[in-house]
Amino acid sequence: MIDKRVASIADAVAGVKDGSVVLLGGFGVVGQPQELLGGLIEQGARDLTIVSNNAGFGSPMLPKLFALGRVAKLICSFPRPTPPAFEELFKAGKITLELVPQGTIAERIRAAAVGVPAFYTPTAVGTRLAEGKEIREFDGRNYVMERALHADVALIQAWRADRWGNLTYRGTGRNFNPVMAMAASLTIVQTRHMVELGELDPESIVTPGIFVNRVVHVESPDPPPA
Amino acid sequence: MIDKRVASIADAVAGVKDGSVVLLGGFGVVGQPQELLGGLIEQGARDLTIVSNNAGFGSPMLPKLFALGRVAKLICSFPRPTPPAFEELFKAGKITLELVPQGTIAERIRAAAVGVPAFYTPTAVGTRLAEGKEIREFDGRNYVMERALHADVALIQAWRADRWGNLTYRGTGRNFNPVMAMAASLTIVQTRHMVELGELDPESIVTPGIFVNRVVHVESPDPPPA
Amino acid sequence: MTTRGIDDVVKPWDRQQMAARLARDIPEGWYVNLGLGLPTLIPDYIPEGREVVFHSENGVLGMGPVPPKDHVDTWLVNATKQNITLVKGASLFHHADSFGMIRGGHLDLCVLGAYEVAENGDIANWATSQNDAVPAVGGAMDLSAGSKRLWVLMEHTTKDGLPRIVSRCAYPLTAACVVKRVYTNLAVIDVTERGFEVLDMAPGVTLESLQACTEAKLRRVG
Amino acid sequence: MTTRGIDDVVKPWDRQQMAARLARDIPEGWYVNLGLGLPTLIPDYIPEGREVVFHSENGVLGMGPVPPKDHVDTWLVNATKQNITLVKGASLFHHADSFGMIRGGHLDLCVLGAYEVAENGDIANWATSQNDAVPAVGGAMDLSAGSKRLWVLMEHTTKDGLPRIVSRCAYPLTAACVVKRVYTNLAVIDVTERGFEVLDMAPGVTLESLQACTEAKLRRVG
Repeated sequence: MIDKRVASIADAVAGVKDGSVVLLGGFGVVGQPQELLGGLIEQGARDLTIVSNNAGFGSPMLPKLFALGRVAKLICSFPRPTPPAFEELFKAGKITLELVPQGTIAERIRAAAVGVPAFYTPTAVGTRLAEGKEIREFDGRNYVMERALHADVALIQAWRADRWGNLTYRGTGRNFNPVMAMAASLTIVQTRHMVELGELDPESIVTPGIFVNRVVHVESPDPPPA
Repeated sequence: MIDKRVASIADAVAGVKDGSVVLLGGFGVVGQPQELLGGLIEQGARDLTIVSNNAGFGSPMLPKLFALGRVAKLICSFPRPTPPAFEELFKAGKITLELVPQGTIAERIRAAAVGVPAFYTPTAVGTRLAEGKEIREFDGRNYVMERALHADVALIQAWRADRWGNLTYRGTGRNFNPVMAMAASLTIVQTRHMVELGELDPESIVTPGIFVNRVVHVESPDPPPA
Repeated sequence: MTTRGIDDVVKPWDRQQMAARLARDIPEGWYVNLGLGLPTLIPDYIPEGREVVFHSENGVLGMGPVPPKDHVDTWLVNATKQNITLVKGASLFHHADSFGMIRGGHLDLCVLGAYEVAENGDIANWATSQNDAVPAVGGAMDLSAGSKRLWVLMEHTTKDGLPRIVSRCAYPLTAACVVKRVYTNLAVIDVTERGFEVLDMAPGVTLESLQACTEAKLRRVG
Repeated sequence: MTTRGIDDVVKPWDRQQMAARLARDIPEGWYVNLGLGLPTLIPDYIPEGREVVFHSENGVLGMGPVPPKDHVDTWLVNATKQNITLVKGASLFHHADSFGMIRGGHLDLCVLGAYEVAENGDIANWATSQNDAVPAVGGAMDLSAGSKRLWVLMEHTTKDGLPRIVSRCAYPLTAACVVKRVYTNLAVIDVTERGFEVLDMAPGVTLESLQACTEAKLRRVG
């Protein structure tokens, strides 16, 4: 029997190695898997590269991970408002920030997921975020070449999941989660609801279980009002 | 009021120009919009480039379009079994066949839809389908550069639609339809069921209406048993 | 009628009037993304019954108004991370699909704030220097490069009265040659191959007074 | 025991036995795509209770058996365009997502038929000459290039007895250096950096007799 369910947060994040590239789902705190982040803090892996749209403002857990000095690099589109924990490390030169346009992050992650090593995009052409990158003209317009962004681990917040790892999301909690879920060697999911195999409508599954390695059931609270 | 519904097949396919590149949904006949194809036959546009996974074997309409001499080129992955109408034109040199691996067709169409002019893929490297194309090495492996495949028109078979053009599909009738629906200047949909705005679950809409220009309600029959 | 100084009898549009002026020009059926700040006021001024579909880059088409405080679904936020509602016909999708929509030119309009707009359509709206403490770009570059048309909604000058409509941007660019129109508290200005063309001005504003607080050359049309 | 000629006492595996021999080696939990022809027999030989998830490139994970004739949903077909069923846990998706799965290396296994397999792992399975009347490739190149492992299931020789396991493919390639293992009616053969290594042989087949109908060099291991 295929059973990707694990009993605890500790089991879910077991084995994350030092130096891992970690994709962190969520847009702000909506869809950000707090309990898995808490598990990662406990678990102890260091020298991490975190890929997250934001730097953790309003997040109970991400600033803690920064404050503990566990993150070497953040790949991010919008690290504002900036949590003090990140800002201090950044100003002290103790953390690297790779600033990437939001759509380019999403597409680089998807590219990794679908076996595309590189693609061209019009985003950032003529700006300092394209400096040093290959520019190429197609049909009279310039484009930047961007590379696939592969990861070791993805931390995902789902709404419903079954034992095969099929997932659905809720509202804008979807955001980066389905894209990131496809792109990591080890995709770890916390789900608000665990359902029986066959309960999810095949037409409405957003992330097919093939992309998922571990699922843990966490009755996490709703995001706070914003 | 946004209302993309049109009253007839003729209205749906009105204005398709000679020389158009036409994306045709469907895998075999499942999800292939027969009535729109019939409308295109009536409508009269010539010198068409058809992008379709198959060459119309078992299809009531696609071979007719070939037989009428209306198609200059077929972009296709698997033109077998080959309908006689296509085979005769092909052997007589009266139609061009661009053979493209199935996943590469899908990804080239998606690239056009999402503003990516070109991407690299491992598919077809070292084969004759990569001959004459740019090969480039990333991290020790060779990849072919493929270009976005833009289109003037997409003909789509949906299961449910609303007046904004939001769509769902049925079973494997989904196939190329959602990808093609995103990539054409004029996306024309035939739907089995027309529903009120708000009836489709926002979480389960597969094609958001932004990609759709016209929707016609056709109570087409189910695909034949295969 | 004599020409007067801009501080004299001019009645600049206020923030609400700026949003309303722009909203007037959005036709039914457009798919529209609104940036942070001023642009978020626009939906309030779309006339009742005119269907305009608002996109939020975090995966929503058909964004509706802010919910009443006792009916908030906190799983629904917009790009500014405010709670939102969905209108009938709304759809939800993931970030790669959402930015595919943006980059692929499917949005009829994006309205962004800016620090500067140049006469060739360059926009600078994400960084005020080459060495911001913690820089942030979000989706601004994708939206600028990808939308069918980009309109900028901003104050005509800085708080210190320095021009923001310029011959060449001094701040780091968000995208080159993309702005089609600028709505300010003083005027509506098209970006054309011939340079800036003034379409409309707030009450009391003259071309001369407008030019006086604009670094780039302006022309009046129509 | 003496070495005998291959036509002598050999009992080649029949088509069902070939499929069963391969099915034995698919562990629980693998995601598997099966090509046209022989590979479609495999699901019948997955032991009861062993969960293997079958992928169909037209947008299905969790493909089940052919339905009884009076319970056919004609909107469900596999890559061969046969009507199928869905198992519990199945999911449906579009072609770009489906081939993303394939190209991105998410399938544990793809099993294809072939005309030829070469000792460097090259596979030729889509065209028998450089000028087929109407050539067709389908998803074979994507599946060959993208899957974590590619196994080939085919007759050991052509109907005329010509070898198909060769030092270098004569037919046009589907993909280079990708085949990991070949299952034939005579043997199970790994493709390794040291060349072809024979893992198993049908009853009565000897390495010598196998080599006699194989163009490439074989080694016995284990």
